[in-house]
Amino acid sequence: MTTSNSLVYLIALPLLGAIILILAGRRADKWGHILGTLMSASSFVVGLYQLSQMLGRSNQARPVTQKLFEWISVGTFKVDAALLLDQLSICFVLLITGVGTLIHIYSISYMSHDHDRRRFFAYLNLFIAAMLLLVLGNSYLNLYVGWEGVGLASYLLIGFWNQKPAYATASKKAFVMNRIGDMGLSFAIMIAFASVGTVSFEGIKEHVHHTSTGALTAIGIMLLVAATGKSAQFPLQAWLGDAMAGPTPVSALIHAATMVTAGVYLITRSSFIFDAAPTAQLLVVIVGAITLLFGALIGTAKDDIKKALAASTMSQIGYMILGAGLGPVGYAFAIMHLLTHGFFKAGMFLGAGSVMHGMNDEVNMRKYGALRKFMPITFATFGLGYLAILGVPPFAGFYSKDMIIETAFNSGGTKGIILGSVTLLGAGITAFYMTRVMILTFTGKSRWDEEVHPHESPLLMWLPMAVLAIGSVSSGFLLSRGDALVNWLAPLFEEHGEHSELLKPIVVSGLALMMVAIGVAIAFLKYSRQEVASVAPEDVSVFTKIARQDLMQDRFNEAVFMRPGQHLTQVLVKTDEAVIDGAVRGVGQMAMGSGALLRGVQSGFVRSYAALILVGAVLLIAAIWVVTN
Amino acid sequence: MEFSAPVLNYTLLSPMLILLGGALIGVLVEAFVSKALRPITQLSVTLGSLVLALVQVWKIRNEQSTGAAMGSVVIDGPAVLLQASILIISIISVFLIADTEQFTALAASLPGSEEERHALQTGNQVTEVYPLTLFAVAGMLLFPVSNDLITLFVALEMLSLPLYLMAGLSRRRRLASQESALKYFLLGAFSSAFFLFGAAFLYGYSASITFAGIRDAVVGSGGNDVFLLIGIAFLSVGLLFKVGAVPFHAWSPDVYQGAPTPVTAFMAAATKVAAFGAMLRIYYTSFANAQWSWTPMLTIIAIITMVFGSLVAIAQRDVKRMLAYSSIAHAGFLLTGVIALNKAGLEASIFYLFAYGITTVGGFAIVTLVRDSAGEVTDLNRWKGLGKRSPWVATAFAGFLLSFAGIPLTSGFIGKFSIFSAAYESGAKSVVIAGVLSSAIAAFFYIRVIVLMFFTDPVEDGTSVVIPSSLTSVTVIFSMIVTIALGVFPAPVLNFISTLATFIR
Amino acid sequence: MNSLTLLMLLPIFGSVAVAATPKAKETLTKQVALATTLIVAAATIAMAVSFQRDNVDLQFVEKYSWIPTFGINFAVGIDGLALVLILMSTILAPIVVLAGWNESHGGRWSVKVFYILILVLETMMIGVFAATDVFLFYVIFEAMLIPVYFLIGGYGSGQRSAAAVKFLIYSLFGGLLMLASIIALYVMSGDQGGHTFDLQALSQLQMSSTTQNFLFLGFFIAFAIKAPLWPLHTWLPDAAESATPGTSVLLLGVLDKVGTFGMIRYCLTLFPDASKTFTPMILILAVISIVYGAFLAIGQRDLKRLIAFTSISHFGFITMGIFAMTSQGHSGATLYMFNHGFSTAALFLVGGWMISRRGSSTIADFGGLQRVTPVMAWSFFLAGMSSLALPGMSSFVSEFLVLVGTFTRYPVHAVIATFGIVLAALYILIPVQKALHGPTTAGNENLSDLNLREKIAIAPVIAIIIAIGFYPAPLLKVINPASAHVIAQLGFTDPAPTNGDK
Amino acid sequence: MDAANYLYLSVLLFTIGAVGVVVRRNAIVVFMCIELMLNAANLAFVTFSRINGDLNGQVVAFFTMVVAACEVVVGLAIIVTIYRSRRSASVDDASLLKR
Repeated sequence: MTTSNSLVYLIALPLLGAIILILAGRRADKWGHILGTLMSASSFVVGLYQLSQMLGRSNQARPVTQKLFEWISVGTFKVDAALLLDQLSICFVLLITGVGTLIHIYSISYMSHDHDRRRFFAYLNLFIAAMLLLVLGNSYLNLYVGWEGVGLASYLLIGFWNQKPAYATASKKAFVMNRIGDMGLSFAIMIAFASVGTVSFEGIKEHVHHTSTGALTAIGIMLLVAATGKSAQFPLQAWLGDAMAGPTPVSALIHAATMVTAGVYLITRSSFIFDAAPTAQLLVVIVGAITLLFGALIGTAKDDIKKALAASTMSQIGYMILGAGLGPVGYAFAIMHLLTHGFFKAGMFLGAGSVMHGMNDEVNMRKYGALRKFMPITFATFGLGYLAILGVPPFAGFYSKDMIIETAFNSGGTKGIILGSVTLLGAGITAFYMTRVMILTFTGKSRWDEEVHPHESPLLMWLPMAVLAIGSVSSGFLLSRGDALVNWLAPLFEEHGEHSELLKPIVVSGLALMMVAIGVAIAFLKYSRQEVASVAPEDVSVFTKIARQDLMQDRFNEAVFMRPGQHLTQVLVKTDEAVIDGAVRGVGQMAMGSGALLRGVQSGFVRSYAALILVGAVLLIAAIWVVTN
Repeated sequence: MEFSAPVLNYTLLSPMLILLGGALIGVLVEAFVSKALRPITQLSVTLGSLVLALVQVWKIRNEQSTGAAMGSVVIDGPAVLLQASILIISIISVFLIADTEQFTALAASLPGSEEERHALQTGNQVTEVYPLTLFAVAGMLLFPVSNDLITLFVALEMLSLPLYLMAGLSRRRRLASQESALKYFLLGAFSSAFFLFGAAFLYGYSASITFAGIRDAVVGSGGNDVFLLIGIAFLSVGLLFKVGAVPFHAWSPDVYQGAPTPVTAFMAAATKVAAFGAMLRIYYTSFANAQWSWTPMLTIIAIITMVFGSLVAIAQRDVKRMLAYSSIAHAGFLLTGVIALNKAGLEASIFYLFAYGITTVGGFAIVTLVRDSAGEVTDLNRWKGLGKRSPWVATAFAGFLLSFAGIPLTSGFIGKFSIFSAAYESGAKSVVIAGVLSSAIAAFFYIRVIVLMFFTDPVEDGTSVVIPSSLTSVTVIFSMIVTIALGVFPAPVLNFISTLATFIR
Repeated sequence: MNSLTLLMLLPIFGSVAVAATPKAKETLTKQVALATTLIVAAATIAMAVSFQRDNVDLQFVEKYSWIPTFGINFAVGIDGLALVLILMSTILAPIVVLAGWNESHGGRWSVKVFYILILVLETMMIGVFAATDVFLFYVIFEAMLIPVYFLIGGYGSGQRSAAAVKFLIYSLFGGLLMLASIIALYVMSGDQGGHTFDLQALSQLQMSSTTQNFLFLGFFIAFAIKAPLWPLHTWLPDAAESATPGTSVLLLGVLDKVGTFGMIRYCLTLFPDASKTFTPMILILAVISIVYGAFLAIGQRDLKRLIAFTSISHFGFITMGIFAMTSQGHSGATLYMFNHGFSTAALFLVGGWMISRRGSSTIADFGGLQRVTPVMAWSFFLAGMSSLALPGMSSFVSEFLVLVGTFTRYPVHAVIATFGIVLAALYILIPVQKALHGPTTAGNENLSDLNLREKIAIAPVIAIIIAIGFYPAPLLKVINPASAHVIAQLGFTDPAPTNGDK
Repeated sequence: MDAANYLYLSVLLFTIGAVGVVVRRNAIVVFMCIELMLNAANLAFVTFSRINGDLNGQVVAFFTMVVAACEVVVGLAIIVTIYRSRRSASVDDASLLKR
């Protein structure tokens, strides 16, 4: 395999930025954001350079590695700190650094009034570095470092304004739920080592054919658990909505475009395991299907623009997971949707940020309305993203999402019909809630308070939005032209045989568009034809109430895990005090008590002492008598 | 009937003879020397005799003879070691006894009487404690070297009788002091009656009053076993009484508390050496082959003694009583050395006795220093914050306590280790385990005193530490040095003991 | 520097020098103490450099006859395991001195006494890991309780004397059980060719399995109290709550390691069969410790107690790694000991600074520190991240090695233990949120941030944590041969990968 | 007469003495009981001397008498002192020191 010495710069540059910005402290306030942006941008340039190198090589010679040093080596457990850049990771590298840089630029302006902007850029750079490590690590353990690293960065960024207790709690929740997923990854690595004897991608791939299906299934399921944590998939989805506490650029970068898609990366990267473990693969599909509906349903009831978008993200990643679970045929489409989603969702989040920026950080869409006039550029870019997510041809989503729906239908049998229907239904609901967002935000009458003066955002903010909007429009077409991405990734995945074609592509597209049209129409009927209350109505159906509460996810978690956990903790604390330490103290008190009791023997009367001697003497005789006879 | 003159080896007997001579001179001094010179003269005579005796012991250290007094006294390695230990302990105890503040001016006067006050005011201090001490020490020297029942009994009384009197000599709290003397005397006499009765049965069993004769009878299973068993049991009562083993311990807390502290120090340390010395000799030589009969009994007593002593010590509020119960616990540990019945056990016991004796004197020396206007303060609650008031005294006491507790790098640890390993070697595992557990209990109350001294704020109640006299300082410093030295570099002493510690028969 | 004895003497010389400083010049006293610990640290590092990594035999061996009557020698020597722990101890010492520059002021006694105790303790810390004579080990093992006892009782806070007594009694109890076992070993050595306490010789003793089991327990209980393992842990929170932060660092960071160190060096070496017999039980205790300690940590309101309970959880990991009997588990456990020293040091030292500034150790009294004292908050946060074994921090490497090493032989234990990492996130993030995040609590607005001295003290700790997290190889190369040696002596080989059973 | 009978007598006397020590309150009487025990032992010695045909037992008896006399001296001194202080010879009154 080709080796390279320059892979490390991809990570080192943003990492260096983060370190400098953190250590320099307030001294760096003046130039910190510039440095951060430059570091991200230069990493992007390195990424482009790597891409150009890669394009110049033959298909098989494209992956490059770089061994940095021997990281952990104990017995047969040998893990190098080594990087692997192949056709899959380069996609991510460019997405991360590209979108990342745009968001850095956006943030310069967005965060300009924040006292701690430098710190924000430090975290962003840290995130970029960790995310790059995640996609560049050549083994699961290296990936794990990045995996938890992005969790840390995400924690820091969600809690960037942690002086608000709710935000601090949100960041903690995100970290803890992520850790549950991380535990899955730990298990996967342990099982891999115990059954295969190595944890590198290549090593496992080599041995996969003579590894038991049971082990592979276990690894696969554990990887899926990891993916559900990081990618906010069912059942570990509950943190994502709260994660919107972070500054909007963070939501755009981490909780829409990149980090949350790490689960998709993980499953795709582990294709060789899932391909050999059908049960695990089936679970992947099921998780994806559930989540895509789950997120979509939540999205219909959210009044907070960011939470609505977050629900949408969850749902869209559900599509990707589902796609990745469909096996060799689906990986490329999952990645394609991941990339297009990265553009349009990041764009929309930045748009939302732009709206908030002009609306004194108001996030409630019921307090918006008619912003089209005041923020034309935001409206335009957001609108393009909207069209992309709906899957209206020829926008990006049309290419990527339709491919997943089509693959789902074609996956065969009842499974195919169910999955296809779910994805179609999801598309319809997506259309509904996204249209709702558009209507509530940009059209209709203004519902904002008097002191609010909406205005368009400055250049540094709208420029990245514009660039992303271009991506939303064109990326799908570019990536699918001549199956560009599919062919690019093909060497990484197993060959897949011809699939039965249940429905023709054109039929699928037609059905999808029909669903979209229905969704849009319902939204129009519901929100455009009648006045929207600036306060959320209370007299709504049970379903709406449940959807508003995120389908009871938090209530469920609280009732099933948190409260019993807290109760258990309290019980254990009391037990430790009363029973365990109590036993120890009891022994002490017993000693003291018996001491006090035995003290009574010493009555002070000489005759009782004499009696004691006499009894002692008699007992001695008796004892000797007993012993000798 | 022919009467042959007894052949006495005066060199071998000289340590005891010197002491007895010194004691007699002391009696004369009491009668003829003016009251101003009396204390210093007595002290000089006493110390002079003790040191001289020690020198004599050193000179005869390589002698091995049963012929010192026609077979009644045996001088061998253990004898030398024990006598030397007793003498060293006595010397540093006498430094404490030299503090006349502790002793009543006129023991015969009524407590609180005009007579007593007058004697105090005129400085008419009676100093009979010195000759009494010498008599007692002479008895103690004789006790572990006795080689027949008569000598053993006489030595027992010789060491006991002066001690009974000495216990009643306290200047403060005279009623308690006299009470302790009475208790000590009555119980001591009571137990010596058992002792003597046991001796009679041993004589009945073996037809011999010499240890060698008893041993021969035991080896040859000569006589009536019932006599032997009654003999061993009752003789043991007397010995166990002296060492303070449960249930024959009851006198010791009361006497330790009531007696003048210097006497307590002397008694606690030196008597223990002498009594265990005699016990070791008789069990290791005469009774060794009847091991089957007495080992279980001693094992049970040892276990009860250490556990009882440790437990009750926890509940004590008076430092002297606490040390008394601690000494009971230590008697239990020392009994394991008797049970061991091997050379290692003998060596360990001798080392332990010496180390423990020195530490004990040091500990009581500290007790004499803590006083208020009415004399010594032994209530532990009033020792609070001693570390703040007089850090050095408190530190020294803490050092002694840690040694009692058997913390490494103190002599107590080496002693405990060696004695337990000897017992384990002989198969007495249960005693070792009980010993280890009661050490843990015991640690608790030693540490509690350290807490009181160092970690509790002082209460202003007039308790203070007097500036130690130079003699007391010598005692404390010497004890401290020995305690630490034997903990850190015990090798020379252990070697010395090892080369000497073999009983001759 | 290649004499362990000299290394042990250095702090003693230092304490003499400290004692000689005039009472009025407290700063001089502190400087002398700091200089001493720095010299010792430098000497140890020099020693580590000349250590032959691939040699599994003891190195720097010295042997002087001490108590020939009992066959006791002053025998020292180190292998990779001991070297790593000595290194940790001597590096922590100057940090503790520097970090706790003012810790000695609230005490019952003078500043001098404080540093004399610390320096004497340092001597013993080196000795306890270096000893190759069981008796010598025991002596130091017990004797080192005394300085700690006085450090807690004399310079601590709150219920310091009760905590000190509890600590001492607990430890003495364990120590005495060990003494019983040591006596038995000694006696057996006498029966089998001459009294000795030489570890090597004792490991060759023949004994019945019953005997071995009992003697093993004597040692193990002592070590389990020290370590501390559930359910013998209740002294630790009290002690840690009362002790000064510096003392806590030495107590949890170094002294408690003697427990886990002893399990490897003594339990496994002397009683291989009994170790195997008790492994299932010990593993269960270890797993309980991991989960239990974590839950208890979550439930604490007091910052110091919380840290203590996290340590109980961590010691569970170490114990599990040791008894997993795989090279990964073993090396991981050893590395864990090293790493835990630093991560606990960071937590306690920063926590201590927070507490001394606020005048309270109740977590709820803090709040919003990140805005008031950013550097302190960052330090605490990083320490916390190390404690929850975030990848990139040193603890991750060791924790993961332990888990992987355990999993290959005892998957169920490893799986349950892994849940500990979720709990770890909770027990760190809850105090982080309460203390560092949220609005600034009334009374905290004017807290001062870390001063230069404190920054200098904490910087190397964090640097080591991160450096070892990314590049543990230097340590692992020292540890691996030692671990492999122990595993091999016990007759274990790492389980082979189970592939191929298709 | 069978020498064993003297032994029984001796045991009986010893027991009487021992029980007397325990049950009597007057210090002098207690002391006399102890003397009785010593003499019981003496009787045993003499009897054994007779049984064993060995004179040593009788020698012991003489020693015992002397020792007992010494004991009387010391004992009476103590008892008298305490009687003078307390105006009571009851051993039960002297119980300041306890527990």
